[in-house]
Amino acid sequence: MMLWALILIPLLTAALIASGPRGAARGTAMLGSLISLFIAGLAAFQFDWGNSGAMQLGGSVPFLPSFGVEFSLGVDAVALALILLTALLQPLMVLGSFSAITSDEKTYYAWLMALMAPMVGVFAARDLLFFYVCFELTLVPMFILISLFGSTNRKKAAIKFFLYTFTGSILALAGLVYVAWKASAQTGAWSWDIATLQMVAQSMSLKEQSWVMLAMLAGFAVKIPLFPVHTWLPLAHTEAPTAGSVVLAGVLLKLGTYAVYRFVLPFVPAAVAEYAEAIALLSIVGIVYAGLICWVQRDVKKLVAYSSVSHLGFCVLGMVAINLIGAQGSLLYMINHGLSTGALFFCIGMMYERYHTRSMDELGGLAKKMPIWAFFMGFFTMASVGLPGLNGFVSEFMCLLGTFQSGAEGVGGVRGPLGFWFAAIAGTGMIVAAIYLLYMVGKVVFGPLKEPAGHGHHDDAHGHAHLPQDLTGREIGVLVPLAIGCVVLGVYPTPVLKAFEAPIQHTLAAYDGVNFEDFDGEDDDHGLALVALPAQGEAR
Amino acid sequence: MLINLLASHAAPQLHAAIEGGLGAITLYHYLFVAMVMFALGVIGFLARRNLIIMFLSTELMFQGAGLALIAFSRYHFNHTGEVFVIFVLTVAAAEAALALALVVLLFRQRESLDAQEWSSLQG
Amino acid sequence: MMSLLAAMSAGPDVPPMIAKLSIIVPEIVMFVGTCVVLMLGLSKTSTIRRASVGAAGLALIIAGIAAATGPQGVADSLLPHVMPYAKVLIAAVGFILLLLLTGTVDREVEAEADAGKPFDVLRANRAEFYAFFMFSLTGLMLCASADDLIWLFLALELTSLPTYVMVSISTARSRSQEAGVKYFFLGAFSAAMLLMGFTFIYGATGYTQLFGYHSIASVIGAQGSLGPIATLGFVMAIVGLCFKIAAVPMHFYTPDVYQGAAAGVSAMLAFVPKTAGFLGLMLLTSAVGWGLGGGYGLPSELRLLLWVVAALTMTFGNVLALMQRSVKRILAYSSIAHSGYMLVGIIAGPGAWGAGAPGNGLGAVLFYLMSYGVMNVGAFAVVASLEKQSGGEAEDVDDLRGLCKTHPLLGWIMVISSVTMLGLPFAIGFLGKFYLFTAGLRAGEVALIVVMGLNSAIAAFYYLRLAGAPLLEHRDEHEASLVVTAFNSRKLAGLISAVGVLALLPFADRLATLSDHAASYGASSEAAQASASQAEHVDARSVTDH
Amino acid sequence: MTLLDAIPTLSTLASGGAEHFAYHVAEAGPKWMALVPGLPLLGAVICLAMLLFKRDMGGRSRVPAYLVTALLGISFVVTLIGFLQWNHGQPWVVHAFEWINVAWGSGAGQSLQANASFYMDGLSWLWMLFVTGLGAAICLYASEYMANDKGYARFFSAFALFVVSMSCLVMGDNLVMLYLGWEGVGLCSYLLIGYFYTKPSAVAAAKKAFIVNRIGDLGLALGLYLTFTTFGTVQYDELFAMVSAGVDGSGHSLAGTWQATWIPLLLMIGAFGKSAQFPLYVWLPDAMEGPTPVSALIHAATMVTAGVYLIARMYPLFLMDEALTALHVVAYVGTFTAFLAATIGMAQFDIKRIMAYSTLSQLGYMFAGLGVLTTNGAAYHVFTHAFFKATLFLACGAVMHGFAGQLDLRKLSGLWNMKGWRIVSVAMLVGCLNLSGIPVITAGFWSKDMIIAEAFTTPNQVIAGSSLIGWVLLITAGMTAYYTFRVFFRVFVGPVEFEPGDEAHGHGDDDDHGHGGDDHGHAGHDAHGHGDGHFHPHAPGWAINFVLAALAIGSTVAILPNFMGDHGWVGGLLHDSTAFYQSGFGHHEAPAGEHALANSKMEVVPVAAHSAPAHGAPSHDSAPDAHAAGEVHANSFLGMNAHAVMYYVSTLFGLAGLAFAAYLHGPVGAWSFGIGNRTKAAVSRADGWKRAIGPIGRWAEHKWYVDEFYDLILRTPLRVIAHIFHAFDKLIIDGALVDGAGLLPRLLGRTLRPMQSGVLHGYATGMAAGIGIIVLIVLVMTLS
Repeated sequence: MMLWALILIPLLTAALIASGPRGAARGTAMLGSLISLFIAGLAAFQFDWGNSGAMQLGGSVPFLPSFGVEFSLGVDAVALALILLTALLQPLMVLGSFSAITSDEKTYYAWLMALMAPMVGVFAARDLLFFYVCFELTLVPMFILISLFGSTNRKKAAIKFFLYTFTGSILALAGLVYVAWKASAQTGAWSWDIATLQMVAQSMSLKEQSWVMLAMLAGFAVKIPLFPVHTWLPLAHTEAPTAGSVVLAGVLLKLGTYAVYRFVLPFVPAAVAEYAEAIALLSIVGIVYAGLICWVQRDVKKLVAYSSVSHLGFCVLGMVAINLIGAQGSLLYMINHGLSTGALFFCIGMMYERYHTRSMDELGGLAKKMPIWAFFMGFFTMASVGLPGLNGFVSEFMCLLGTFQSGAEGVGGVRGPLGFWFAAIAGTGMIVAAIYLLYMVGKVVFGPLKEPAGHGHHDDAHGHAHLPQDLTGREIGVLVPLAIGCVVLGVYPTPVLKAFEAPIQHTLAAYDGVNFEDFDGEDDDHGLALVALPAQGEAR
Repeated sequence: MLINLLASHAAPQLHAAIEGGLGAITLYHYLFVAMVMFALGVIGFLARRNLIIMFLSTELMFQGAGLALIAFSRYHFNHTGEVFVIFVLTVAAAEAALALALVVLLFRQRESLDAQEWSSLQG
Repeated sequence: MMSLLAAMSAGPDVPPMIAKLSIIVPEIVMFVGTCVVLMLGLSKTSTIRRASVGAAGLALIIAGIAAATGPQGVADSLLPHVMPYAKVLIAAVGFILLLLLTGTVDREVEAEADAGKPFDVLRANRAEFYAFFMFSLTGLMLCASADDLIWLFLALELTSLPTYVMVSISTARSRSQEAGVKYFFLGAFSAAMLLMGFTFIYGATGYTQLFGYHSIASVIGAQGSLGPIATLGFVMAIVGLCFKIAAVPMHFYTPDVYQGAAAGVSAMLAFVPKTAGFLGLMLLTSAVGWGLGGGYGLPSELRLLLWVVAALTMTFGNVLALMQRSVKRILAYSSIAHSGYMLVGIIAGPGAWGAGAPGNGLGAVLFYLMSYGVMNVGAFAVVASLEKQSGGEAEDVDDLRGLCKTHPLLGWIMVISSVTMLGLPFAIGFLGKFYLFTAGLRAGEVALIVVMGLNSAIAAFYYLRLAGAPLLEHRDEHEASLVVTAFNSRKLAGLISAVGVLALLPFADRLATLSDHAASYGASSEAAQASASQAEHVDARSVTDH
Repeated sequence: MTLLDAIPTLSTLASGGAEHFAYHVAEAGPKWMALVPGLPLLGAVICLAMLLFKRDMGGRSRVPAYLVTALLGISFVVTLIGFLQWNHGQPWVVHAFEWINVAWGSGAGQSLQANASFYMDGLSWLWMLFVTGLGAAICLYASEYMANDKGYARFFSAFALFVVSMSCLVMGDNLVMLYLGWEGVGLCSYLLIGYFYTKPSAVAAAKKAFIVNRIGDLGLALGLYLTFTTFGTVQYDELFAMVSAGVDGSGHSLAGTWQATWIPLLLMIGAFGKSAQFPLYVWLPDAMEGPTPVSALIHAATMVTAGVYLIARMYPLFLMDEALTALHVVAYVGTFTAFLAATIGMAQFDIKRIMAYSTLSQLGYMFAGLGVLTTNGAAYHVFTHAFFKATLFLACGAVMHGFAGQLDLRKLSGLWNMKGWRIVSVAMLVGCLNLSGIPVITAGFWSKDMIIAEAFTTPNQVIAGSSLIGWVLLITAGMTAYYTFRVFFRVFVGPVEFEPGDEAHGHGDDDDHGHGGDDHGHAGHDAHGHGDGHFHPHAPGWAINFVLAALAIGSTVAILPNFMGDHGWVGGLLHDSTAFYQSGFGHHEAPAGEHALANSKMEVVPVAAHSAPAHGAPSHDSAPDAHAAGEVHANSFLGMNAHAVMYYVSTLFGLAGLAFAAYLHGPVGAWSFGIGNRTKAAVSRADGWKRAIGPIGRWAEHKWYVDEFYDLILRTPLRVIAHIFHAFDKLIIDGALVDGAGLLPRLLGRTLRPMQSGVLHGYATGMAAGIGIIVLIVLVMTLS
């Protein structure tokens, strides 16, 4: 019920905004998003955390019974955590847009609210097609937000964003439908229930699994984005309005990693085991490559955008390590990256509202003018760098440890495809991250004060934003929850980690029969012995 | 050339027909004529620029098909093909009426029946 | 239902001829309606003349009801249930098209008549126009009823011939005549091809009857293969039908004709001949059956032919649409592309008897025809409703800019229509594509599905332009604003289309089930059934075979 | 716990030879130990809150300073109380809360537990005592020093946070906590070096420090990962239980495994980064851009010794390796760093930089000490160094504070004789004496000796070339005395003469700096000498003087621990810690008091060469046979017992250096023992010498161009690669591939478009051709 409410309330709010008066738009959006947050909190309250691996709070409505399609919802701890992240970011995005959006507010807030519904849908879906539909539907509001409220190059960015991800996800659909067809051939009836399909998919031959994995990755890797299919992201980030960038970094990219976690890992274990090294290699290349590119950016926002590519490389790396620590780190990374990078985009947006530029050539030493802003910027940068005590560290640490452990014939019975060198090379990403993020902070926050020419009289130059020098209470209010999140998850991640344990164990159970050493490439066209899956918990 | 191909390699019953003999004129001959008519129609349609000639070429194609229908009808010893031909003739007549009306309309506009004149819509 | 079917076709007291007639009741209604329209249009009284549209609409409604309540199947057909579905669909879409076609012709004549001049019957052609429209739809319904090559040929010609006239007279501009001449001549050329194909089929089998005890299907079934002559016949027939559905290599006329004709007529061209072509294709391929080709589908020659044609058609349509500025040309090319998608369903075939919707390719085609018929009208309705102040249609994409602000209704119709055709999830267009996806994969056509997916992505680009121009862009200040035509029924048609694509969603499952049922294959022929189920066993080719 | 149960407790000592760490099961310590990091954390948060909510009165409120000082003081007291309550020999484990805790099974090693827990043994106590104690003292100093800086609250917030991080580093009961503190101190170092954030050089230095440290951190992280995969745990008590038993997490022997070699090597890289050892030392001199209290506490006394702490803490792991590969590297690198830094230090003019290089050099000593197997010497040197180097830095800071940021030893002279500068001068003298290792009266002498002597004692077969290490260290000791007293002679004695510095050098917010603000305008041109300028140096106030005095006394008092207990107080603490290692080559790390006694016992002790690491493991019996020598002899210094003679030898070197300094830089008069001749601040005999040695002096002054070299081989290529990647991303991936793929349909469309010529015949031909091709293909297929 509550999951339905989380999908419907944003839509309802969007409709209300669209039909209401212009002045009420942001208030309505705020109210709607707060209600959503409340309901998400309520859902978290109702969720049985002791049984976090089971799908809970579910419910389904038949949609295409003849196709076996249901609108079926349910969350385990992982999905719920990501929904909570979404619900947390939503009011902040609304709040953060108050001064940035001064024209056409109805359209803006309506689409911003409408965006939330499919995002929640993706995380809550237990039906493959419903998942896919929500996955695609996130494109529309984002496309509109970028093309209407973006900066100069917005059209191109929006089109590229849409087409790139759309193309990928159609291929992913082909892969998913293939699995569904396989299932229908086995069971005699079409079903899109993820748990059912998972079992069938695992029994496919390695060759089939590989193709299905390729198709799925074609869709999901673009969304993540994994090197080399990442180039839409910097463009979209740079052109999107602040809230758009925040939601893009905060949630939309997570759709990709979540999909990898939910579909690629448990559906095609043999193929993942076979190609984990290749995927890991791409991730690592992305980590270092994108990191170095960050270092030569002139546009702050683009820098942070590329840093997302680098960061999510860690996320994928942890996932293909195929062990608990790596997966834990990876899932935690999703949330952490949403908090810290989302917050960085907020900070950059606030700076942009004041100076109307994001060029590092024109800005410098803003700490002198905006100390509070500088504090938050520095804080979130450090969270992003992966400083222990803040959230980024725990996840990055665990991703790398998982990667390392994956190939080590160490204690604890952990096997996996990766190993020392993967961790070591990916670890250089830590250094690179420090290089580019400190480079940014050193340029923009610290150093001698530098403001764009003609900035002095900004009140008459830019009629709309009469913003004080430093952050307003509202802006601080946007950043503080994120900062608290960063600290809490950095200092006390245990509850989250504990909650993720059971769902990850479910997922990794698919690998119980996989012999990582055997997959050398030539000998095996054999299907995996169908591993008895732990029963997915029933919805209640 | 299609016809030759067909004739030399075609289905067994055609061979049977040829060898069994329907007299001097076999199905093959009828079909050959029909194909020639059809091919001439195609060639005429492609080669000529006068709209009326082009239309007549399509008529030739129709009639080629008609001839083949009758030949097959005879070969199969049923009347279906012949019935078909009657309908085809009707359709051809309707098309002719339409074509003539169209040609008149066009001639009024451009004083020419050159098909190349009509190429403003493109891309 | 089966008992009804039995009663209608083989009841002892009903003479066979009458039983046959009972299945073409909708066509008869249409024909009667056509005659009435013809006569009403010649009246001196303007009210009565106007009533001709009403009469046409009434005829469509009655025909639709007759189709819905009439016999639900024909015993000796391999596609026994296709008729009611197709005819109701034709009547429904026809009705929307009728709304869209109002005011297409005779505007000067009527204006003069209103101004007090005497009505000049010779110059008026409204009656003919609607009558031709009705004839065309009658032909289309006859295609659905066809069980014989002769019947099919005549029905196809009856569908096509009136449209040649409609294109030519749809506007007074020479572009319409150019469109007409291209359409007619190439149409005649392709009709000759079709006829030649039918001739060869007849020559190879000795029958023109498609299904039944003595029929093409039974001969092919008995032979177990097509043989060269029949193959040639089917190839030529299919190629001839490609003209109707605007598929490569017979697609060339499409953009020119769509652009030259009035928008309403273009909308009609996008639906009527296409439906006729697909019904014809379904009948022909059903006669061949999906059990011959190496055991898993159409005979390899036909499968290859359709495969290549499908891939080329969608690709050509989409890449050429990318280059266009004219909305009508974009829609024309997109119409080509949609034909390509639907061919996937034909290739996939019906699947196992009673296997259910997702695997039934023919059902997917019918479903897609339905969704395309509904969503396509919207886009054309917007173009039909707008005129430039200087006269002429506002057909450039740039003319649509800011439409959601200036003319919200039309703007949103355009947006919804484009987004639906784009195949964005939950729109009916997505479900159509999804149905084709599942059916195609069921048949193992993975590569074709991938081609189709990539094409959908290419298509997204121009649909985004169509949707983005009204929604996201602004009209320049100095540009002259557009005028909305006086014909509110055109807007109504657009509205029905836009609302339809949304309103059909809750019924999507019912519609899919209906489509599946309508396309259920091989009900009467034990042999065909057996071959079809045999096909189902082996058509589960894995992806590795490609 | 299952892990511990699985491991038999083995006897910790082999029959003969080296003693090393004995594993003791930890007992639960009192929870209030969490106050040690907790209180400074509270302080940091309060300061931060004041900053954010603008309650620091525009930076003029003194509350942050006193608050943090008080909290650090309490923290110190808590540490002290804890220490006094601590039962020697048994470590405390204080569990605060769960931090990272995941498990994928219940078997051995099937969980990752890294809790916020503290592990207190002798090593931790030692470090914590001087971290909190010095922290409190320096904080007090800073309360005056940093007064009138706008970022007062910011400074103390970061300062307190530093103590928190350092506490986590030292007290953490697992490697992840150590890593937390490790990076935490790195952050604080970054924040504090970059404290004057408007100054580009400070920002650059801060960045450099952080990034260079990160390189080390990667090593540490990998070492941690390898430790985890090898032992299945990162918690000290479990880890050391296994190491002392000589087994890894699955019970296999560690002997000869690659992990035994690589874990220490990787950890060592981390230690090199944090403790600024070659080649990762380049950040430390630049770090002097930070305020002086920061340099004193972080970049001299505490943080930079974290590397020493790490190696000492992990000493059992370092000893796992039979060949002691990592310890070799540690010894060589430490020695080289000591020497290299001394050469650079001799050629610098900025007194704070000289102190920075001396820190590097002394850190080198500590590492060399660790490398030559005297953890005791290293730790004791850390302890004494913390005091005297803090004293030196704070004295330098007082000078800098008083002379508007002047640090050039050529522009200052005769502070001893200036009013109000006596305490500073005395403190400086005490510091210099300590650093130079002037015998008997300085703690630095005793601690440094321990290392040098051990270098000569440790057999070459165990640490190859240990004698060479000893010689280099000796020479370096002489150089140290030289450059130390070079500073003292030039700045503190001689004629009173000064030139104020550029205020901004010390205090970035020049507009906010109250002192000397009015003088600043003239400072540039007329402030030669004390008489004619408008510049009035202000002598330090009570807080600075008090702290300096206390530290100077502390540095001297630090001699005492050397004479407490068997191995000195520090040795005693180490004995109860994982760092404990005493070679069988001679028990002569012993304090001087026992030295003569020990000396008499000096004899050849047979020890299997391999035995150092793996005594506990009984499976190694066969190993000695592998070594033909079979026995290893303790080394000696020129045939004499190193521990006995080293006092005299190093005294000789130290005094030689001092005398040389006096000769080159000493002023006329008693202060240079009658050999100096300097009469002006700027000129000394050394200038002539510098000319004599030609370019070498210039190279040394330019730090051997190492920074430039790094720029050339690392930064520049990396930057070029980054640009190439950027271009590649833009042009190839996005341009050619993505946009190209996007263009493909358009290109296809453009190619196909001419077919839509609008000409009827063209269409007809197209159709006919299409049909022809299709029919042909089908016919060929059918007939073939």
